[in-house]
Amino acid sequence: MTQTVKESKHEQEWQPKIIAFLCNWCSYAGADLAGVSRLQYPPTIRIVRVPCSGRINPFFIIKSLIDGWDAVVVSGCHPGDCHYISGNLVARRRFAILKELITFFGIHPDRVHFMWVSAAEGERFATLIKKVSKLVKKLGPNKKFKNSGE
Amino acid sequence: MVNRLSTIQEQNTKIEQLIRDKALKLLKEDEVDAIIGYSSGTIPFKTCPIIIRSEEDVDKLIWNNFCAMNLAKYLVPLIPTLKDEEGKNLRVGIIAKGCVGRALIHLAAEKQLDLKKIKMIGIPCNGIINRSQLLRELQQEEILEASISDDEIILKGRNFQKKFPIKEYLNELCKKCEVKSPPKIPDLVEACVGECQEISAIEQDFEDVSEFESKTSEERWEYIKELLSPCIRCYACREACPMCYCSLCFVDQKLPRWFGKTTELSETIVFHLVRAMHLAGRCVACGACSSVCPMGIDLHLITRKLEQIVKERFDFTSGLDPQIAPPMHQFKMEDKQEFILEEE
Amino acid sequence: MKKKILLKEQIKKFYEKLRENYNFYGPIEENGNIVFSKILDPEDIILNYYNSKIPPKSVILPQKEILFEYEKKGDEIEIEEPENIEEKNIIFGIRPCDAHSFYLLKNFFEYGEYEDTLFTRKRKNTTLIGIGCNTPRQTCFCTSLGGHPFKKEDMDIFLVDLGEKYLVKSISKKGEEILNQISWLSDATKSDIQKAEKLSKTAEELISTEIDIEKAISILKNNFNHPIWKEISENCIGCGSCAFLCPTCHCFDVIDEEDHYNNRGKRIRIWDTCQFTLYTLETSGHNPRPSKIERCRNRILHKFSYYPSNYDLIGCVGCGRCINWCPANNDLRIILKKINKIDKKEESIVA
Amino acid sequence: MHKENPYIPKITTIKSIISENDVNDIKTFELVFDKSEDYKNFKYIPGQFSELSIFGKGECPIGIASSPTEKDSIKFTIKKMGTVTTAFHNMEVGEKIGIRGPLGNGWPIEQMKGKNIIIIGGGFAFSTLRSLTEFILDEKHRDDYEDLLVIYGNRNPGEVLYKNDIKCWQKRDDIEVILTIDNEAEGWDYKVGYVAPVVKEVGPSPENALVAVCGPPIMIKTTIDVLEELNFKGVQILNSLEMRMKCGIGKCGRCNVGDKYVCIDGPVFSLAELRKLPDEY
Repeated sequence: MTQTVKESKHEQEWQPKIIAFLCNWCSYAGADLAGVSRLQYPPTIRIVRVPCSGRINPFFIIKSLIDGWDAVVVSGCHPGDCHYISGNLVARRRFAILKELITFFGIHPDRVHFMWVSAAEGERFATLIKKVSKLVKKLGPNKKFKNSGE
Repeated sequence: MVNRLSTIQEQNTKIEQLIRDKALKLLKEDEVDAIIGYSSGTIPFKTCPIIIRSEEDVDKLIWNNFCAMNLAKYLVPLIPTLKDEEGKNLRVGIIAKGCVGRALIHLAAEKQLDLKKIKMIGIPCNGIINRSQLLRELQQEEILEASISDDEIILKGRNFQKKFPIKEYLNELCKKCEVKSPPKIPDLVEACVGECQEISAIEQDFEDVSEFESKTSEERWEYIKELLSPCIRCYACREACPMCYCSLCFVDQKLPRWFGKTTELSETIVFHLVRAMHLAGRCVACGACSSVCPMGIDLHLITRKLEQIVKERFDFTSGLDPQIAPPMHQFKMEDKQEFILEEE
Repeated sequence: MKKKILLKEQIKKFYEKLRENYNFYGPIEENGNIVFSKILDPEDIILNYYNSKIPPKSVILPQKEILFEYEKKGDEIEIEEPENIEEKNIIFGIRPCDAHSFYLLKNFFEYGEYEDTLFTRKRKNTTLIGIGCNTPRQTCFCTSLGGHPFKKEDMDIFLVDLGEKYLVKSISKKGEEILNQISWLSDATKSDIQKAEKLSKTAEELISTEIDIEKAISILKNNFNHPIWKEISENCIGCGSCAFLCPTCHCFDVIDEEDHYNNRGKRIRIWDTCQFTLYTLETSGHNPRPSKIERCRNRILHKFSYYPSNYDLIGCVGCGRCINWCPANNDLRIILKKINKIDKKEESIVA
Repeated sequence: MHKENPYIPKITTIKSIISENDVNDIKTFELVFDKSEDYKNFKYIPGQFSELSIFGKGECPIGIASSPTEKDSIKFTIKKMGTVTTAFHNMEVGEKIGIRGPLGNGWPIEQMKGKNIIIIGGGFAFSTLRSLTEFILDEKHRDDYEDLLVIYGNRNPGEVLYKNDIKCWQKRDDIEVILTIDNEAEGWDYKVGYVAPVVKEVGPSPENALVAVCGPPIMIKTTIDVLEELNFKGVQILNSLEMRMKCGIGKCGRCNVGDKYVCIDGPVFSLAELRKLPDEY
């Protein structure tokens, strides 16, 4: 056999692994809508459904980075639309501090993203995930913590 | 009022006198059962926190620029030493430099203690000397005696005597401190004994923070790595911190075990990162964590960053008013959200 | 064997010779602290230090030590012994008090039905090249505990700093074998030896603290419920710096570290201390030592009562580290002196 | 030749899992050694414990519930409490468990010979007492001991462990079994009341007797009071202590009561010995 099997360039390219915590009432439905509407976005994210963005303990985010995820996405309802009235507003203060601190410690800010996606915004979800994937791809694998990169 | 123009040594003498007068008065008039203060230490640069219960012991109370511990720690309700035989909380007087006062007020804001049971003996603190910096500068010379004369600290060893200007060898946080005496609590004037000041807001620049932030991500990571690599996880920083009163610290949790407990660098960094996050809007910038670190790790930059975040984001300074809810206890619809990812 | 002389500029040569067969550990400066670390460049060795911040026990009882590793292969589990146990180590420049701590630790770890072979094997593979303390620290009190700034019995080779050179003496057979490998050491003169003796005397005189430990031990046998424990624990903040910097503290915690990606994992031990609440906290919520009073008491009693009664040794070497670095300045010397002041009469009332 | 690394566990496989109570938080695990020589070397007596480990989760000390007279396997009764025990409850038959032991001193079976044995247990702490009972009831050993009385108390009928074993014991005439529960319940034909009053009611004679007591602290305390009222001496009352342990071999330091380590000097202490130790357990 003379024909050599060439792996396509696409397969060789490094793909980031991104964990996404989506709130049950808006963002998860938004992601679902993106799927139902057959919108294309990169297969880099793995979704964890949570009741509310207020449920996100900052530990989840830091632990994900330690465990080797290349980036973390947290998405909730737009301010004012929270199913639990103010869960996302409580979360917003937490995320603000978390993002400032991890940046201060020298972890690249693009490793952690927060966004608001409503149940009707399938397209917005797809666009944002595309954007995140692109940013993280530029950063390369997360190797700051010992468990990562394997 | 302690004269601001006098030398540090003179100030210390006056402050010490103030402490003893007020303490004696409180004990004599049976306003308190015990007084927490500082007594002279057994080695240079150190003072020993002491709890006195009788008038005779008042002379044991001292003040100098080595009084690094934040005494508010001894009042956190989870520490049982200040209870009587039946387990009731004692009425306590506490020697309060600015940051001790702030810690007490913030603990009250978090409903951890009742200021009505406390007498804050306010003193105008004139800064705490950075022990690790001096030890580092003298490298392996042993210091047998450290004393304060005028505005200088005099260090004596076996065959040397050196003088250092105190002002340059204060803790970084003390150099930038704006709350030297504890804030006066408007609704509880009777709790404030001694010298307290009226203060409702602090204005300060955060040049040191922005300077650090102008470095690249990698440079900052390298700095943090270098800074935290000596950490031995003795948790002296946590135990000395008046705000670390959780009965079970996140790092000790087992179900689930969030973060590792070894001295691997990534695990120590995560510990300090998460601890910093838990102190956002709560840290009173007393610098006790750095002073007590046996490995000489100076965490002041992280403290400054915390101060900056809450000031600039939520316009809040911890420990000034027990009536104002701390920023992490509340939210506003109009909070800044520039960090939220948008399509363009 | 005859006493030899090692010139200070020969340290490099000495190191080059020995590092062929040994992991060569010595005191170096790291982030402003003196610690015992593997020497990569002999220029880094600092021998005129007072004492290291972290005790040299960390070389063979490191803060994190692997007990074993395992690999899951399908349904089976394969266990692997830790690797570095049989490596030969030299700890260079260790102080007499710390060398004595190795003796205490060895006695503890081999005591009883179960020998901690991880420690004892490592100890067997480790050679101690120690150096006398010409100027003990203000906080040193080794002489009260049967030690001496020039005590050489616990070492294999003993050095004395004579200014521009070191007087070298082999103490054990292990030490003699090492010195035999080094042919170029010159012989010590009579005046060198006399100078070393004089230094020893001066050093002893510099230690000002004197504590009657035997008395303290006998008092501690009966005063478990004495109010002194409340008094001395009052300003303790409950951190672990005293224990983590102590050359004789050896308690540890055992945890598993799992590597999900490779179906592997390891069981490790990490330093732990009786000063932490979690140390004795049971899953049911019951804690036999719930407050600082019990925990401080346990620390003192372990060293000065349980150690003597179990192993006939004192669990303290008088290095003064806990005194130097206690955040609350809870001075061990003062504690022992307070204990010694407990009145016999008072004792019987309390008991 | 060096001795073995004492921290390395032997590998066993779970042979069966039995749920012991109604709320399903106590299970008995039957373990079989993968290597027969490991089993041969695992010589234990009732009252000893083992360090069981689930790889990746950790290790915990558990009393051995089977008796050495039961061949081929060993049993452990585990209540779902913390990290490791919860992991145990998620295990299935066929999975691997690490085991180190046997550890600790165990019940003094030699000293018990020729004596009347009274076994008093409360709730979940009955496991090593089951081991002791089975050991004495074995035909090879039964003649070494005199009368055997078992008093076993629980909160409610659903909590009673080892129901099948107890049924077998009740059929025999060389053992007296007294069961009790705290409050009356439907279908319960035995005694009702706390253990201590039941002991008082039964009133065993202290003559030539040894008592093994194991249970929650309050039960032990009240039972000991009753036994002393009945003129039992401190040396006749045996207790099994619990402490947080890690290594199980007297090295990690946390289980000391005074100068004794519970893991190597215990867990069984007589009341007379305990009275000499500080009250820190």
